[in-house]
Amino acid sequence: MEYMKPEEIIELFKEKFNESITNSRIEIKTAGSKKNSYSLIWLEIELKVFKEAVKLLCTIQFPHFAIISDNDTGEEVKLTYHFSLYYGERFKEISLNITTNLPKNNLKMPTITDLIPGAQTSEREMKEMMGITFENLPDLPNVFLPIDFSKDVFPFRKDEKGVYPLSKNGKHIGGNIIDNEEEVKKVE
Amino acid sequence: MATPMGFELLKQLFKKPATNVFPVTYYPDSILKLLEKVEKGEAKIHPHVEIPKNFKGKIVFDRDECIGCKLCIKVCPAEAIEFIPEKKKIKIHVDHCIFCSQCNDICPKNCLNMSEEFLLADVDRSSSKLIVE
Amino acid sequence: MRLNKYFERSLWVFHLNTGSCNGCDIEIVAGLTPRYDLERFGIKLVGSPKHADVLLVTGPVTGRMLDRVKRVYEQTPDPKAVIAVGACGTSGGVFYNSYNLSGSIDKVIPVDVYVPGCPPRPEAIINGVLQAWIKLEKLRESMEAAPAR
Amino acid sequence: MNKKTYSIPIGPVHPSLEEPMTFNFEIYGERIEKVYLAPGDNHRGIEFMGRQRNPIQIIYLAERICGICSASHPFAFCQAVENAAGIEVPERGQYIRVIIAELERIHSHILWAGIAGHELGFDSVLYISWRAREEVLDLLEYLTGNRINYGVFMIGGVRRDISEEQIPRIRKTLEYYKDVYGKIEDIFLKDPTIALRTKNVGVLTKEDALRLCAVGPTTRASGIKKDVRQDQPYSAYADLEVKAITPDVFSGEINGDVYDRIIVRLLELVQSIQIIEQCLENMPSGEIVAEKKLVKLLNQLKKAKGEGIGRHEAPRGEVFHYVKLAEAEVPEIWKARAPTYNNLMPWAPMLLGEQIADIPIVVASTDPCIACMDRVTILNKANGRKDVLTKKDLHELSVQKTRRITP
Amino acid sequence: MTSISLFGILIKIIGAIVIAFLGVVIGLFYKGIDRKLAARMQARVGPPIRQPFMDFFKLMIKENIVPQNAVPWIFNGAPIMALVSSITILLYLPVGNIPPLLSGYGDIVLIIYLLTLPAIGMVVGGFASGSPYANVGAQREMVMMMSYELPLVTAVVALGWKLSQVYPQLNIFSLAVINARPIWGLVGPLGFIGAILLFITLAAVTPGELSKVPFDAPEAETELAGGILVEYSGRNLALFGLADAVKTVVMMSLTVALFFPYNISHLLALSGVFALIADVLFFLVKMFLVMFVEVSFVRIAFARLKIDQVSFAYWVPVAIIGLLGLMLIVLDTIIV
Amino acid sequence: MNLSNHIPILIVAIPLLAAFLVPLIGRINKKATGTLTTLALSVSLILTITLAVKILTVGPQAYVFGATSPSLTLPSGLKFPIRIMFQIDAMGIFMGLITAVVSFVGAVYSLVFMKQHSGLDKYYSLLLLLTVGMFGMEFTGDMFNFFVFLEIASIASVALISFRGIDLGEPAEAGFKYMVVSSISALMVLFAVGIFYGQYDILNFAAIASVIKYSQLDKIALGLLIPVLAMKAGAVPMHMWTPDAYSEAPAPITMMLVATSQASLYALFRVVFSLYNISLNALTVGWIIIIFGLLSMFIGVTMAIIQKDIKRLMAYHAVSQTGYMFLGVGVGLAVLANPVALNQYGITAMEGGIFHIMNHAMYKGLLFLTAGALFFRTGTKNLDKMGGLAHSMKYTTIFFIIGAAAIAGLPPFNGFASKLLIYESVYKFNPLLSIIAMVVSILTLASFVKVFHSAFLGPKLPQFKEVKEVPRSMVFAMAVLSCIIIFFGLFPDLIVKNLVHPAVMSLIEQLQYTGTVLGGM
Ligand code: SF4
Ligand code: SF4
Ligand code: SF4
Ligand code: SF4
Ligand code: SF4
Ligand code: SF4
Ligand code: SF4
Ligand code: SF4
Repeated sequence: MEYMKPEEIIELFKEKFNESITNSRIEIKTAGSKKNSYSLIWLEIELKVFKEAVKLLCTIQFPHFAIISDNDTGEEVKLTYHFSLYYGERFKEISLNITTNLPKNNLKMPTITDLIPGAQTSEREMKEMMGITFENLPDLPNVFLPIDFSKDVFPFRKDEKGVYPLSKNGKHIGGNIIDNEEEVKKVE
Repeated sequence: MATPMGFELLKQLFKKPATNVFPVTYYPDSILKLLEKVEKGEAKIHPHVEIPKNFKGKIVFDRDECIGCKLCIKVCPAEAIEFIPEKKKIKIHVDHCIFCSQCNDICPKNCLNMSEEFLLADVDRSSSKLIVE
Repeated sequence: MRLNKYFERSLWVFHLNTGSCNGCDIEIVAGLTPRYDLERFGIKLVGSPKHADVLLVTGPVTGRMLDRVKRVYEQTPDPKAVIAVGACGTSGGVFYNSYNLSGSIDKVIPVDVYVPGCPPRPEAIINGVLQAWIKLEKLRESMEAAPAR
Repeated sequence: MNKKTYSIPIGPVHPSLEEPMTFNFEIYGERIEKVYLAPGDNHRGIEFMGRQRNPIQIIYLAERICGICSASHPFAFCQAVENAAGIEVPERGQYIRVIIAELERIHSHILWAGIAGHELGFDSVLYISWRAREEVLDLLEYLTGNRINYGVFMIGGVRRDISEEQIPRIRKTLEYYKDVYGKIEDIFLKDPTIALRTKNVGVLTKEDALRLCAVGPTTRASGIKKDVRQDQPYSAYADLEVKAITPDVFSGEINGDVYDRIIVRLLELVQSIQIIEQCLENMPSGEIVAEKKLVKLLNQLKKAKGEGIGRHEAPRGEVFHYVKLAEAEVPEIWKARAPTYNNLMPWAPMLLGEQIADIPIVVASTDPCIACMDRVTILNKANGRKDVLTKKDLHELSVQKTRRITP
Repeated sequence: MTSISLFGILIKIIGAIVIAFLGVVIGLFYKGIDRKLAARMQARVGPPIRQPFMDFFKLMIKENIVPQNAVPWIFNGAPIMALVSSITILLYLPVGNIPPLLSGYGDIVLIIYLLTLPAIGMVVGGFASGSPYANVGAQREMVMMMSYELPLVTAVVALGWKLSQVYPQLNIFSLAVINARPIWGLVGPLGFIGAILLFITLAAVTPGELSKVPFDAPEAETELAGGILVEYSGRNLALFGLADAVKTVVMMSLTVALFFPYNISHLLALSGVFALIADVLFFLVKMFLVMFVEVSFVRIAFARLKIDQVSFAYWVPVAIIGLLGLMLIVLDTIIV
Repeated sequence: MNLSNHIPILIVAIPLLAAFLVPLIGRINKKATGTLTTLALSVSLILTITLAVKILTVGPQAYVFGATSPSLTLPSGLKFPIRIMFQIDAMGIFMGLITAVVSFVGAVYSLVFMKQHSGLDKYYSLLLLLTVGMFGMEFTGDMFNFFVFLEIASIASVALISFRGIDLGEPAEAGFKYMVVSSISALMVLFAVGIFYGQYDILNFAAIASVIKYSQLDKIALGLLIPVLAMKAGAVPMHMWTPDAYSEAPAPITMMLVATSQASLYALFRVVFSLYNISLNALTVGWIIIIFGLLSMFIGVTMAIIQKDIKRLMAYHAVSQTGYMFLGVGVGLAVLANPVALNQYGITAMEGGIFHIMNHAMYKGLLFLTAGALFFRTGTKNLDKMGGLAHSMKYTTIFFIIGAAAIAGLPPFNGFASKLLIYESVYKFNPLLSIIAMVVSILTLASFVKVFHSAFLGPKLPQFKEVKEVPRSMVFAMAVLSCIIIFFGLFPDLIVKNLVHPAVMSLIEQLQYTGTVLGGM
C-alpha cells in the first residue's frame, strides 16, 4: 500500500483547509540502539473545519482513534483527538494529534461517531466530564457518571462548573478549593 | 477422557503436589497452642517461599542518621511518611506504605531501607508493629 | 452468635473488590492455586455472600461501592469476619486524596484483620488468615469462659 | 418457555468479574437481547489525583491503575513525560524496560488463560496454568523485589539494573516456559469441551473491530495486524523484529471468536520469550537511567514545558498516556487511556445473541480490566446525593484529611 | 407396606436411622476423598479428608437468612425434602450382599422417581428464593432433569427387561434381585457390548444427576454465583450439602448394584461376619472406584457445558447410546 | 321387597329427583339449592359405597326396572324385551364410585365458588343431571340406554360449560365445540346401536356379547365406536375440544367433565372387552389403543408445557394422563389372547390402567379445584399474571403440591401407585413403552414445577396484597380429594386387591359379565 510521508499529510491538510490550520508540527523520535525513527504529527485546526478534517483523514486510511484529551484553559477548552494511521508494518505508523479550541460559551462539537463509531465512549466521556455537546450524538445515559448525576456539574472543568477537589495542601489546582470544614458546608 | 488435560491430571496424581505448606499443612488442633510451642521451640513452622535479595519488605529506619530533610516525604506516593517537627525526624506508617522504596532511593543519608519482613497482618492497623519511627 | 471450633477450619470466603487495582485480587486468587493452596485450611471462595464466613475486601471503597459494601456485609450471615487486604484497603495507600473514595474499609464496615502490602504476597494473606484464626480462637475461649462467671 | 424477556443485572459484585462493574442484560429465555453497560463502580479518580502530584509520585499511581499491567502504565507514562520534557533514555534502560514489559506479558497471558479456564468452569486449567505462572512471578520478584507492582520504572530509565549473575536465572525461566508452552497449548487448543464453548462464540468481525477501534489481542484475533511494538516501535522494540500475531498463523483462518483470541494470546507467549532472548543477547552496557539524582530530576521536570504521548502495547492492547507539562510541580494534564476503554464497545456485537452462559467467557476473552476503565470521579455539589458522596462522607473526608496534615 | 409385626417395624426404624447416619457419614467422607483427589490431580495438597464434616458443622451454627421474597415454609422445606428423599433411596439400596432394608414392588422405578426429588427440592428452593440468578439456575436444573431422564430410564429398563427374559418369575425391578444377578453373565457377545453402552450411558448421567462439571450449568458459579443456592445460607445450605453427599452415595451404589454387583467373600473363602465385612469393604472400594471415574476425574477434566449443549448431549448422543445398548440387548436375546 | 335390592335405582333416582326439585326450591330460597344438591349427592355417595361393598362381596348385580328379579324376567331364547336394565359389575361400580365422589365434592365446592353467580338453580339441576348421566352410562346394561344417558350427560355438560355466560365469547365457543363433539359421537353411537339391533335384534350388552359373530358389520360398528368414544375421552388426535371445554367451565364442573370423559373411556373398554373380547383381533386393536395412548401422553404433555392459562395447561395434562390409561389397558388387550403373557404382565398392566382412571379423577379434580381457588381469589387464569400466592394461600398451595406430586407420579401419592403398575408390566411387552411413559412423567413433573413457580412462588405481588385463603367449604372439598390421594398412595395394595383387580377381572372375563344377566349361559 501507498504510505504518505508526514510532510505530505500536512501538505494535504494545508491544501484543503489552508488558513484553518493554525499550527502544525512534525516530531521525529528515535529509539533503540539502532536509532530507528518514527514520526508524530501535531495539528491545530479551527473548529469549523474539524469534521471535514476527520473526513479527509478517513480518506487516507481508516484511522485508529485512541482518545480525546481535554484541557480547560479558562477561556476555552482545548480538545486533542489522538489518532494513528497506517498500522500493519514496522515504523510506518504515524501518530496524529489534532487539537481544536472550543469557546467556553459555546461548547459544541460535531460528532465523529458517524465516521468512527468507536469514538463514542470518548465523546460520551467528554460530554459527561466536560459538558461538551456533541451534535447528533444520541443522548444515551451516562457511561461514567451515575445516571442521575446533576447535569450542571462537569468534573473535568476547572471553572465554577467543575468539582471541588480536596487538595492536600490547599493549593489551587484546577478547581475550587475546599480547605476547611466551613467551606465544605458552604458548598453544600 | 483422552484429552491432554486428562493425561496431565492423571500423571499429576502420582506426583508430589506443588504446594509449599506454609505455615502448617493443615489447620492445627489449636493455633494458640501451636504458636506457644513454636515460641518454646518445640514445634516448627514450615518456612515460606524463599525471598530474593533486594526484596521490598517492611521499611527499616535508622533514626540516628536522619537529618529531617523531608525529601522522602516529597516523593512518597502514599503519604506514608509523617514528619515530626519537634524531633525533626520522620515516622512511617506501614499500613499506608506501598513498598515502592522510592524513599530509600532519594534519602541523602541512606537511612531508609527495605527489610525482608513481609508477614505484617495485624488486627489493629495502628499497632506498634506497623509504625516505624 | 454461636461459635464452634469448626468455624475456623472451614472459612468460606467472599472476595469483594471495592475499587482496587487488581493487584491484591490476583494475589488472592494466586493464594488458591497450587503453590499456596488455601483450600488446605478449608478455605474456599464462594460466589454469594450468603455462603460466606469471611469477607476478603480489597480496594479503597469507591463512592458507588459504598452502599454495596455495607449491603454485602449485612447479607453475610453471622458469625462473620472481615479481612482487609492490601494497603489501599487498610488505609487508602496511594489513593489517599480523592473525593470519591472512602480511603479505607474500616470506615465503612468493621474490619477484623488488616493485611498491609501492595499487594501482599499470598503468604502474607495466609498470615492474615492466621491472625483471624488467633482472634477467633481467643474469642471462642472467652465465650466459653463467660458462662462460668 | 417464558415469552417475556427479563433482565439480569450482573455486577457490580459478581464472581465472574473480579472487579466491580455493572452490566444489565435483557434476556429472552437464555439468549441475550440487549446489553447495557454501566461502568463507574471502580471510579477512583486517578487522573484527578495525578494532577495534584509530582511525576515521580504519579509513576506509582499509574502502576496502580491496574495491578496486572503494572509495568505497562508506568512505561507509557514515563515515555510521555520523557517526550514532553525531552529526556533521552539510555539504551540499557530501554532494554531492561522491554524485558520487564515482556515478562509482564508472560505473566498476564498465563493469568488470563487461568481465568478463562475458570470462567468455563474448568478450574484445573486455572490451577495448572497459575502454577506455571509462579515461575515468572518469582523471576520478577527476583529482578524487582516485588511480585506485582514492580516499581522499577523511573522517568528517564529504570531503577534497577539486571546484573550478569541474574541472567542465568532469566534464561532458566525462559527454558521452563518453552517446556510448559507445549502443555498449555495442548490443553487449550486440543480440548473438546473448550472448543465447544469457545468456537463461534463472541464473534467480532474485522469490520467491527476496525470501526469500534478495538485494540490488542482482541483486534488481532479479528485479523487486524495492529501492534504498537510493530507499527511504531519505541524503546528497544525498535531494534527487534516484532510481528503482530493473527490467528491464521496457527489455524489458517480468522473467525474473530473466543477461540481465536486464545490462539493469539498463546502465540504471543512464545513471541515474548523470543523477544526477551534477543534482548539478553544484544543488551548494551551503560547507564540505566538518564538522571540518577532524583532531586535534580524533580527540578528538571518542574521547569519543563511541553506535551508528549507515550504508547505501549500492554498484554491487553495499547495503553496511551498524554502528558502536558507547564513549568509546575504537577503536570497540567495527564490523560491515561487503557486498553479496556477501547475494548468496551466491541462487547455489544460480541454478546448480542449469545447465551447467559457465554457472558463470562466472552467478557473475559477481551481480558478486561475494569480497574483501568473507570476513569473519573464524581461529586455532586448541587445535592449531596447518596451514591456520590453524602454530606457526612464529605465531612469525614475533610476531617481525616485535616488529621493527616496536622497529626 | 404389607402388615408386619411390631418387632419388624422397630427393626426397620432402627435400621433406617442407622443407614441414614451411615449414608451421611459415608457421603461426606467420599466428598472429602473426592476433594482430596481432585486437589492432588491439580497439584495441590487439598483439604483434609474430614473437611466436609467441618464444613457441615460450621454451617450448622451459621445464621439462617430467609430472603424477603421467599415463602419461608417452602424455602426452608426444600432442603429437608431434598435430604429426606435422598436418604429414602438409600434404604432401597443393597450393600454388598446385605439386601436393602426396604424392598418390594418396583424399587428401582421408585428410586428413579426419588432421584428427581432432591433436584425438585433444589428447583423449588431456587424458585422460592426469588433471586434472578436462582431463577435461571432453577430453570436450568429443570431442563437438565428433563434431559437426563431418558437415558437414565433407558439404561434401567433395558437391564430389567433382560432379567425378565431370563427369570420371568422374579420381581425384576427389585434391586435385590438385580444385585444378585450380574448382567454380564446373562448376555451373549452382542448383549455384552450393549451392556457396556448402557454403563456408559449411566456414567454420563451421573455427573448430571449430581450437578457436577461439565453438567453443572444450574449452579455455574462464574455465571450465576451459585445459581439455585445463591440465597441459601446456614442450616439450609448444610442440608443441601448433605443431600448432595448422600446423592453421590446413591448414584455410586446404584451403578455398583446395576453393573458390578460381585462380591468378594467367596473368593477369599470367608464366611459369617468376616464375609459380611469383606463384602461391605469391597463394596465401598467399588463405589470409590466408580466415583473416581465418574465424578472426581470428570469434574476436573472438562469445561462446563452450556445448558443447551447439556440438553443436546443428553437427548441425542447419550440417549442414542442408551437406545443402542437396549437394542443390542434385545437383539442378543431374540437371536439366541 | 328388600330396599337394598333397589340401591342401583336409588343412586340414580335421588339426584334425578333433586334435579327437578332444585328449580322449585330455588323459587323459595336460592341458597337452599346448593344444600339440597349436596344432600342428594351425599346420599348417592353413601348408597354407592354400600352397593360397592355388596358387589365386591356378593358379585355383579343386575337390576331390571319394574321387575323384582332380573332372572325372572328374562325369557329364554335370545329375545330380549326392550326394557331399562342396570347391570353393575365390579368395573361399573368402580366407575360409579368415582362419579359419586367427584360429584359430591363438586357440589360442596360449588357452594361458595358459585355463590355470586345468578341462575344457581339451573346450575345445580344441570350438575345433578350430569351426575345422573354419568351414573347411567356406567350402570346401564343396554346399548340404547347408554346412548340416552350419554345424551343427558352431554347436554348437561354443554350447558354447564357455557354457564359462565352465553354472551361471553369463550365459554360459548367452548360449549359449542363440546356440543358438536357430543352430537357427532351420539350419532355414531346411535349408528352402532342400529347395526347391532339390525343384526341381532337385541340391545343388551351381555346378550349381544354372547352372540356376537364379529361380522363385517360388527367391525364397522367397532370402527365407529372406538374413535368416537376415544374422542369423548379426549385422546389425541381428537382432543381439540378438551382445552377449551376444561378451561372455560367453572372449576367444579371441569372436575366432573374429567369424570364424564372417563365414563366414555369406560364405555370404550366395555365395548372392547365385554362386547367383543377375544373375538376381535386383540393384538391389532390393542396396538391401536396403545398408539392412541402414546400419542396422547406425549402430545398432551408437550402441549401442556407451553401453556399460559393454568386450566388449559391442566387440560392438556388430562389428555396426557388419559394416555396412561390407554397404554395400560391397551397392553392388557394386546395380550388378551395369550394367557401366559396375560398372567405375567397383562393383568398388571390393566390394573395399572384402570387404577389410573380413579387416581386421575382424584388428582386432576384436585388440581382443577386449586386452579379454581386461584381464579376465585385472583380473577385470572393467566400464569404470567399470578405470583407469590403461597404467601397468602397456604392450604391451596399444599393441595396443589399434593395434586402436582400425584400427577407427576411421585411417591407416595396415588399417581405413583398406578403408574408403577404400568411401568412394571408394559416393559415386558415392549421396553420402549415404559421408557416413554417414564419420560412423560418427568416432563409432567417439570411442567408442574413451572406452574408452581409462576403461581405460588416469588415475591408477594402488590395487586394480590388483599388475597387470602379460600373459604372453608372449598378447602374441605379439596381436603377430601387430598385425603383420598394420600390414602391411595399409601395403601395401593389394598385398593388394587379389593377394587381394581375385580374390576379388571370383570373386564377380562367376558363370561362373568354376560353370565350375570344370562344366568351362566
Ligand atoms: S516505600 Fe514508598 S510508600 Fe513506603 S514509605 Fe517509602 S516512598 Fe512511601
Ligand atoms: S530523606 Fe532520609 S534524611 Fe531526609 S527526612 Fe527522609 S529519612 Fe530523613
Ligand atoms: S493495595 Fe496496592 S496492589 Fe492492592 S489493590 Fe491496592 S493498590 Fe492494588
Ligand atoms: S488519612 Fe485518609 S486520605 Fe489519608 S491516607 Fe489515611 S485514609 Fe487515605
Ligand atoms: S469465586 Fe470463582 S469466580 Fe469468583 S473469583 Fe473466585 S474463582 Fe473466580
Ligand atoms: S478481568 Fe482481568 S483484571 Fe479483571 S479480574 Fe479478571 S483477570 Fe483480573
Ligand atoms: S488493561 Fe488496564 S487494568 Fe488491565 S492490566 Fe492493563 S492497565 Fe491494568
Ligand atoms: S482512567 Fe481514571 S482512574 Fe484511571 S488513571 Fe485515568 S482518571 Fe484515573
